[in-house]
Amino acid sequence: MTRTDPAPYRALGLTEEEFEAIEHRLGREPTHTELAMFSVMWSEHCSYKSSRVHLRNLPTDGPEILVGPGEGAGVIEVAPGIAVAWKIESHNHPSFVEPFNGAATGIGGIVRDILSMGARPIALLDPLRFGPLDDARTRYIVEEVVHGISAYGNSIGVPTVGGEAVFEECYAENPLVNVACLGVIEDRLMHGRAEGPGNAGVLFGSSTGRDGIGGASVLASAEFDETSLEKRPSVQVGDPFSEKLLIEASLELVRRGLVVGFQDLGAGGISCPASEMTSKAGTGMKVWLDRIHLREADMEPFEVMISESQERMLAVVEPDDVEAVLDVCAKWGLEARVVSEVTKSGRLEVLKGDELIADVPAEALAEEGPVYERRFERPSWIDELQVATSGDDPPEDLAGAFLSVLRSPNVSSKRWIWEQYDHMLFLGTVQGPGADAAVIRLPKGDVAVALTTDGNGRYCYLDPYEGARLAVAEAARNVACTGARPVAITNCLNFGNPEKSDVMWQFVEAVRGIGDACSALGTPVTGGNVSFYNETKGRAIYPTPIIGMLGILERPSASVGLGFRSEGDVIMTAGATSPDDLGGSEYAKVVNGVVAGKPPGLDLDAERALIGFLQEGAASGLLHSAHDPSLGGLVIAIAESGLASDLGFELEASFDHRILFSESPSRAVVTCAPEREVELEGLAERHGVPLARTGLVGGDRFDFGSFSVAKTEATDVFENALPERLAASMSL
Amino acid sequence: MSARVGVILFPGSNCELDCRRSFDALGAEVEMIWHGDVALPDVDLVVLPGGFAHGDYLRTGALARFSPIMDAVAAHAAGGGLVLGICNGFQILCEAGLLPGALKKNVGLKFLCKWTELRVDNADTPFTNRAHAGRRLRIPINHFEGNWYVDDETLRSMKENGQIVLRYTSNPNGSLDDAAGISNATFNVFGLMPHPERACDLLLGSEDGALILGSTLDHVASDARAAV
Amino acid sequence: MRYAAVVDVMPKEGIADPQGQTIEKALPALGYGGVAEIRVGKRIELQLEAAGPDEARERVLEMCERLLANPVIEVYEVTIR
Amino acid sequence: MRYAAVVDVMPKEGIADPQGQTIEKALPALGYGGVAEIRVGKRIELQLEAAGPDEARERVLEMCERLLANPVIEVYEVTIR
Ligand SMILES: Nc1ncnc2c1ncn2[C@@H]1O[C@H](COP(=O)(O)OP(=O)(O)O)[C@@H](O)[C@H]1O
Ligand SMILES: [Mg+2]
Repeated sequence: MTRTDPAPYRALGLTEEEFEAIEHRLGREPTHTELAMFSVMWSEHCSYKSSRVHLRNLPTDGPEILVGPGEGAGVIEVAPGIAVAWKIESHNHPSFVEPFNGAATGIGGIVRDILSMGARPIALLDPLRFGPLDDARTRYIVEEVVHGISAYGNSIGVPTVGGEAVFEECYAENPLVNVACLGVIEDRLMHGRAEGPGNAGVLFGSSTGRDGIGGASVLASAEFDETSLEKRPSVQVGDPFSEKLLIEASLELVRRGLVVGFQDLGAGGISCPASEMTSKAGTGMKVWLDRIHLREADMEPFEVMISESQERMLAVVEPDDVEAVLDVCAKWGLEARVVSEVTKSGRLEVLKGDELIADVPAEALAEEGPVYERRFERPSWIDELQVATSGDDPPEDLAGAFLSVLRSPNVSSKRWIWEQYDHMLFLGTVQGPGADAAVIRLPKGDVAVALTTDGNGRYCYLDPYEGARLAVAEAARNVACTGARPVAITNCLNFGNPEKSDVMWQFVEAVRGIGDACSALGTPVTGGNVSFYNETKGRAIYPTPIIGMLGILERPSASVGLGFRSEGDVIMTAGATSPDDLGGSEYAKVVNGVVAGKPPGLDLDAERALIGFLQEGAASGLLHSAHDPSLGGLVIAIAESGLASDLGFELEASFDHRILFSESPSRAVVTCAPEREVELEGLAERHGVPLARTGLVGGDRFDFGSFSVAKTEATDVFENALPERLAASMSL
Repeated sequence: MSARVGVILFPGSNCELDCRRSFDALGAEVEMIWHGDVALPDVDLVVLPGGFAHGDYLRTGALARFSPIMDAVAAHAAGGGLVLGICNGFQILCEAGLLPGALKKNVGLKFLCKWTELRVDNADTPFTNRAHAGRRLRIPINHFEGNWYVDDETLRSMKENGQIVLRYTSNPNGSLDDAAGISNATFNVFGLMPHPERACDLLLGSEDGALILGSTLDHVASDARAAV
Repeated sequence: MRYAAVVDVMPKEGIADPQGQTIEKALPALGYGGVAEIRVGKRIELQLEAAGPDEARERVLEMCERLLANPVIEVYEVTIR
Repeated sequence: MRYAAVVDVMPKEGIADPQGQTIEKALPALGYGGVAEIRVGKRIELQLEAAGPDEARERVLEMCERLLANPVIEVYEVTIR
């Protein structure tokens, strides 16, 4: 093979230098099987080659953190002896190609990550980004993604308790499907390590087919032309029933102490756990290909090694326990076979019959992937963008502007989505979708966690550093609105092509922003996921870091909701509103069609103060409701509090549009009983939070002082906006 | 003596722990039963919980009704024992022929997880005796196939007998006669799509489900008294 | 001998078919007028061992009765090849 | 003219069919041995107005592409009567 040939490594996504590095490491040319394994393990997705140098700077330590980044999921101790696993993943590209199965298998993947820690998955959140709904293909994608999440998540018995849905032009041909999952450690924390030479590797779950082989199929044909890519199905079909059995069988194995360690099979197929588990433990592994249970008879060895067939796990088991492990799998109706053995060699050896078809150092696959310090540069267009008008011109009429923003699918109710999700299983959903953060009472102990995902692509487009800080702050605030204490984050970084210096700059800035905000708020990063190459036809999405925040609420019964509680309660606004915070706002986009200027300014000290105020306000029982203004500003936040409990209100002063629609962070609309107003003022003062009396709950109108609408009209707009826009679409 | 409740665990069930927890809280003695067993332990009430037995593949309940335990469940019912099917459990009971009718896809062709309001139209059953006729209950649903159907003639006789025990006040799924919960002719087998076990705690939104679950326990207790 | 069987399971006449109705309602908006009476059912293909085609049909019919179809709401048809 | 059309939609070769596999695994326990390669798909029946059978087929094929089937993971066959 000469270098000028259409080389397979290129079609596999490896560069000339990477290929040479592999040759150098092995001291010979790699076999086809080895090349396939390297190509997946050294891919951006598995090796984090463009992001690693930057992610290193994130804060990862905290008193509650039991496991930080680097394992299947972060693990957080929420109360003595009670630990949870928390992680987010992306499944963007597969969800564009085949939205139903792409989204479904996205759920499957994150759930197995949680499971691999020995945790029972108990909650999902699904931050989603789509194009505008006036496009039929987009409506189809929305329907199918939501249906896929619903079909898979409901069936495996993991409730989906929150998420986001944002519609913006830049996602039209590049939707984002991120999924976060929470699990509770049931018996003991597991680590994905292949300890103990002589131990058996048991592969259990679904059979292995050609799923997800995609680009690597070039290896199967002599010529590497376009059509070879078509030959193999790369679409993965989810099987929620197998996943459910996998959950139950895995947890039974952990409970009975039958496994030394296990890891799920995701991207990279069996090559991934086989190399990662051994390299972490300093061991090696021999894999007998012929023992792997195949769905299709004529699979090539390399296909078996990198197949991404879903719903599979690899467990390392002591020889004496093998029988018991196989029995547990049989009881749950799962195929299980001993396919490998842990060795001392430090190598991953793959045998087909007696033939050694791959023999590589496990570390070379798992740890020694390339690390790139990609060039990044602040693009000049960002300066032009930031000085442009932010779109804060006044509206023709305020009531009309309010209704337009309320009708925007970014703001309007997402009930159409979340009613399709089981969000109540496990009797823990104290607050579910529709709340600022989901509040989930854990099955063990009387303690709850608050969970939210937040990210604002527009802010990050205007300023990735500020946008990322704003996302962390909003996530923390959403958690605090329920009364919980923000404790840790997981994050999913969705960006364009990192080989472009402006995209890389956005990435570097966003990571720096997340790090700074997390340090200031005391919420370390427990892990996450990077999704690059979110581009279609050379156009990148807005930089979209999604923050998954977890908070702890010691008394679930003290949780505070966003809905007003009783007529006569006093509405107060905590935090300061700046009339200059309309850059990148929903108002600027919806009313004036502008996305420009600078995003709202953020003071993290003010944010911390507000969080402290909200927590204490909830714990003391002073707060009857709390809700933070985000998209759409104060008007929308107050309206949402009324909509959530079907109560009207009357504001006591008139404000202009720049105050009403400003998206200043670090604010909350709160209510308390009229006789406790002074007490609440005292609390705010102690925390150094400005608090202004804003109005009263009651009546059948949403009366904003300068304008008013009937409660029924607002309800109609809020509830029907999304279903009406989707109504034109339809699928089987 | 407290009532003994057996909750059957099918592969793919997912509400079994919630059922256990809610019955536990009401003072019942709860036991899990594996679908592959052929005999029932000594229980007063058999519960078929919600979930997706066998993935709901082919049809909801189509494979589960062949589980080895189902013969024993049928025998238990034939002997007058109480059987409660919730959601997927209701679907399995219909497939097994222990309850009349079948459950089709919701008219909106969407999975629906939401709170519903139910009306008790027959309070004189082992599953509703803690309520009074006309009582409204707030209990959530969580299903794709809850659109109950039965032929006209059967429906007529069921209505006459009072076998349409619970009705939705606002039909969410197209179910015939707004039926949310139905009973067999002898009132010892009861199936409903809403999840009473999810409505036994005010912190989660309602305690009305305890009326349904609690009724079975009262019935068992009064049976026991009668037997003494 | 090995036979291939096709089982067509359709909703019973007279029983509302939510899937069919929903498609029917959606079609005009997509530019397909004049379409009516849409019914959505299942098609199951399988292979089985049997002594002859009659036995094969016999066995598949029995599987339909007990498992592949629900006689309360569905009808079925078996083709053996 | 009014035509009756039947559309058979099946999972593509090589694409996993969890439903078929699950049923296949369950069958022996139900007393049906010797059954293999079960695939579960959809059958859609409909009536439509068209000038002739070719036009009818044309239109149904187009509906399959856009609505009735998912060409990424399914194949379909149209019969006009
Ligand atoms: N895709 C989704 N899945 C589940 N819940 C969702 C989804 N999108 C939005 N929600 C829920 O709707 C509510 C409003 O969402 P959002 O406007 O993003 O809230 P916030 O502005 O407080 O971050 C939240 O409770 C959220 O969990
Ligand atoms: Mg919020």
